[in-house]
Amino acid sequence: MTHTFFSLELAYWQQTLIKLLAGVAFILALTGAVVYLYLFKFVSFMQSRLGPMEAGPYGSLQLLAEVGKWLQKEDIHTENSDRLIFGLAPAVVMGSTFLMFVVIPAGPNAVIADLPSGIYYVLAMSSISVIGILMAGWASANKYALLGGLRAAGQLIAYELPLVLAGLGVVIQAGSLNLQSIVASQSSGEIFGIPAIGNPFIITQIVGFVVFMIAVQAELTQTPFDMPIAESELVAGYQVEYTGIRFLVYFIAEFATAVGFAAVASTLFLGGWALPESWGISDDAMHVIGPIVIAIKAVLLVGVVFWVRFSFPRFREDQLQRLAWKFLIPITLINLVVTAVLKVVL
Amino acid sequence: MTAITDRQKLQYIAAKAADARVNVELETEGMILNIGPQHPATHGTLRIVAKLDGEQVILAEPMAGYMHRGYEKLTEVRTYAQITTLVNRIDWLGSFANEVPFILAAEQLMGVEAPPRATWIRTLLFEMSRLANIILFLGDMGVQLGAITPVFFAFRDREYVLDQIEAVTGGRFHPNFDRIGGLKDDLPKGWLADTKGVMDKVRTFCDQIEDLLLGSEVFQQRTRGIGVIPADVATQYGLSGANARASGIDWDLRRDNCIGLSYPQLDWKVWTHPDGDSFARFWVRLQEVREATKMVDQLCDGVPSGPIMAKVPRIIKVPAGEAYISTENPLGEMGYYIVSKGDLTPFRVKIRSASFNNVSITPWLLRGVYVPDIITILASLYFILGDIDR
Amino acid sequence: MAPKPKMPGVLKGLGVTFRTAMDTMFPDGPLHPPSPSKGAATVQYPREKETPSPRARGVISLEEDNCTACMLCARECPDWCIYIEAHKTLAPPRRAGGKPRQVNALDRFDIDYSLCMYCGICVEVCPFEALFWSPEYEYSEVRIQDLLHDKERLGQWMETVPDFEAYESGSESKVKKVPR
Amino acid sequence: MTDETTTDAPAPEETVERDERREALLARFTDALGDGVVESEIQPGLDLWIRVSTDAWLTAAEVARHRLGARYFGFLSVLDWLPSPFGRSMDSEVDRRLATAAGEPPATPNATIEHGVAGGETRLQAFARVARVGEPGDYWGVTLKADIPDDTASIESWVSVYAGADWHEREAWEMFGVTFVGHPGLRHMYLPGEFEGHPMRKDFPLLARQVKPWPGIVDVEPMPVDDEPAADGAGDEAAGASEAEATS
Repeated sequence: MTHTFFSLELAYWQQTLIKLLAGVAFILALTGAVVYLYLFKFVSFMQSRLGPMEAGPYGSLQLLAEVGKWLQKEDIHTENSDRLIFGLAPAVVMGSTFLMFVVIPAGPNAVIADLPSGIYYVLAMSSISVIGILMAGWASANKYALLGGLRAAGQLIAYELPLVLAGLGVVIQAGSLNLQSIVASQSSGEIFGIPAIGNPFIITQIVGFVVFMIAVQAELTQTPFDMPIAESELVAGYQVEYTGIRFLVYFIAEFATAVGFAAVASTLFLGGWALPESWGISDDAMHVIGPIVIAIKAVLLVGVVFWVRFSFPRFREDQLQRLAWKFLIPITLINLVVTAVLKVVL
Repeated sequence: MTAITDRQKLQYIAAKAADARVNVELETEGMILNIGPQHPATHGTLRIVAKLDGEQVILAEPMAGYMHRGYEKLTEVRTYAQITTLVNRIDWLGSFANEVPFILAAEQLMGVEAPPRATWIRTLLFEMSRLANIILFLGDMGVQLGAITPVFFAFRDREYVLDQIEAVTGGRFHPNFDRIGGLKDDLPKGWLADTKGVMDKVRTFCDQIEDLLLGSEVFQQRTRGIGVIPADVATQYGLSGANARASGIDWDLRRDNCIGLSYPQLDWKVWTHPDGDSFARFWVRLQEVREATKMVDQLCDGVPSGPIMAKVPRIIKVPAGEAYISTENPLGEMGYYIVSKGDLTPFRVKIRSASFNNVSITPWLLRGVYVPDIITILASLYFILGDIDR
Repeated sequence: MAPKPKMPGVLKGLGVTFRTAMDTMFPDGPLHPPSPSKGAATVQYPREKETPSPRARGVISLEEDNCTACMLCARECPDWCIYIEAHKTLAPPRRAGGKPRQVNALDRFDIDYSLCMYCGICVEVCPFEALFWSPEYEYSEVRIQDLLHDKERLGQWMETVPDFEAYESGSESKVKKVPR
Repeated sequence: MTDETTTDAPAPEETVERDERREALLARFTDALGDGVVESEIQPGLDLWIRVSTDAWLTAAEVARHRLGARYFGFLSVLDWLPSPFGRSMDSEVDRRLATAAGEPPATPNATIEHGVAGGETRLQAFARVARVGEPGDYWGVTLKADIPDDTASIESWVSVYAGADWHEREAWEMFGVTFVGHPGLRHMYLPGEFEGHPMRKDFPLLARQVKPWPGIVDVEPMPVDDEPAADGAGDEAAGASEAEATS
């Protein structure tokens, strides 16, 4: 179906190309903003210091400076490392990050591919990064990296389950896997007849939301779950041997995944790009406001992730496994049962 | 302060037994992991050779010696004034506290008595260097466990204490301010009032650390029941300071054997904890910092007037004899055994440093712990490399 | 034993970091505009500089005409980093018609700051008050040989030596004077 | 002051200051060890030294720990009583050449061994400090000494009584060459594996000062042309200071 886009006749592949480029630009811009806002500024204020102030006004070009620094760094392969896998690992991790954004909607039709099984696809894509991390840990022929990689494997797989189960609660309540319909059902619903703020699933699925955020914290290997990159033990975990552009890819992947998960969380629990219908904002206005709304919600959620990251020590790996299997999964299962029963009853 | 329940202990042993069984079936052969000498968790250059079975430590052996400067050999060719500069580089965080026992031992040999004002200010600076040392530990324990923010709070508030020490002695880290018979100089005008202001800042810091670390469940998960040292083993290895008090040993040299300092005239409390685990060591040190701020407040109020230096000849020849004086340094008991033969330079100085004994327990303590617990236990023992290697 | 996250402990930690962030961003209360540079505890070094305390041991300065080349500082220095060479000359007599005095004139007085450990024994042991501490600290060099300050350089530091400050009440030591 | 004060006749000081606590302690040691206690010294109100015979060294530890309750292990090390052959205050080779050039008599090292408190016969002596901790108000510490025979240079190891002595004995073995019989594994504590020699022995030179002339010795040259007797040496007024060569 040809689609008129500013009255331009565009073939299907041209549309997807534009959407892809717009998507990548949107992700990188959002990631850059998040890194500057939180990793450089908000964290420094939490530690009563100013953060980078030299590059650009108030250190705004610091990320540019760091990217430039990493690009011109030498790309070192350790002596007996497995060159091919060592080189490919960052690509796999980066791939899983960008594949996640394919299905996240940022406007009525601003989604790269509106798959019917939207949320199932997103959670599947996010678990590919485990393979990348394992490849990095094994291939860099370094004891610390091996330990880091194995810890990451154990942790990420353990926290896939709560992530999926928490998302499932939303699916039951929205009645569909497709992200657009989840967004629609949140903006059109109302709570006890008051349509003022629509029906964001964060209210009814509060347990799911908290477990989802904890699982996201673990998926991003952030403190208190940053055993794979435990600075005080494994120095830099599986990233120990990476320098130059490969380390840059890891850096971008890490923060892009943070933005990705935050966008998914805001779509599932905070109503995604839509504002409640009762506010009566016309549909074509949403084409423009949509991306801004989801950007704000994602940035806020990433803020929570960083706030938690810089306030807690880290769990030992057997403790975080116990937390996942014995605590988070039972809670999400109970949540599912309750949601299902309520869904049927109401 | 709930002691570790027996159920927790049984659970810990059961978990260990289960892991051991699994390993036996898998016959996974161990891996030697070198932690250090360049490693963020060791305060300086300590290398730990750990034989691992999976994530569990079978045997961990610290290798010291990367920072060995041969102090005891050097002191045999240095005059007493030069040794004072050498000696405050052993425990470089609480550096004034190193000079005090050495000078007290020399004064005991010479039969010289420092005037009351000098003794009082010596105690005041002793407690200030304790603050400078242990505040950094409170922050550092957090960073060893992964929380990055406490260490920034620690460095921020420790700067105020160091500024006060610099205002008096001229050196932030290496004051070189203690002399046989008294102190090199007197307090500058307005110093006491500023110090009381700094003490309030340190108290707010303690409250922040208590909320941020001590209260957080993640911290308690990582430290309760980890690295338990029973009182008997602690005394056998000669653990001293907060490490001993955390295992329930009610012993503090400032109260039990106070020579040449003015602690008996202050009212303060010795804090102990029954558990003997990493959490207890952190908790005892946190209370000790609060206690030190109260002591400094009392010290600031009652400074006696009088001379700062007793009558001492310019070229000091300590009469022949032997003396051993040890004081309650921030890291533990630090003592100097001076043997003098009436020369300009001592004949032999045995430096008993706290961290040497505190770390000598690690081979016994680190058997069968997980890799992250090595870092927790080492952080909670709180040693300084210069103290181990001398 | 599943870890029961008792909320208060965990949330109190978050509260502390958030409050610190707010204190840094809005040092003088939420109503006023945010000014983090005032709230932060750090100093932007090249532009703003912290003044060290007057007693800080930054660099040693030499009052040349007080020095009689008695070598005491060179002997007492633990690091052996003071090099002195002097020769004897006849100085004019104090009182008219008196015998010319025999005095040591300094040829060379170098302190090697790459070896010096700033212990202050030389300043303390000098019987003629020729050496003084100055809190200056910005004299780092590209080449390590330039850290060997000669007589003129040490003389230049003399103006940066602050006057000795008064003592706390109750002290009996008298305030020394810096020969200007 | 190496006066031999034995317990029954305290040294005839004017004020006979008696330190009952330490004397009671000493009495318990002597009746526990019998003739093991060779010599002892009490500094009233300050400290207590006890020298035991070489073979009573381990039993002294057991007595101190189990019988007298001194559960706290302070430290253990070795004293080398040989005066340093490098002169009284270790002036380096270079200085000695300059000193002889400048006409000063070279310092003659006296080779006689004088022991410190509580005497001794041999050159090397093991000394350790244990203390009783944990009971507020009843803290005491004692320094135990024992001679190490010159020929075998070995003594019993305390590891069986105080596990903490392990590292101390490894350091003493490495620094003084004293082998501790019964020690689980005497190996280097600080020095690299292939280091030979025992650095803390007095006859081991401190090389740091051999290579650099001591700036204090570089003196003021005499007046180029004059007849007065040039003030010798450093030409400084405190004769004591120059002779004392407050050294390296």
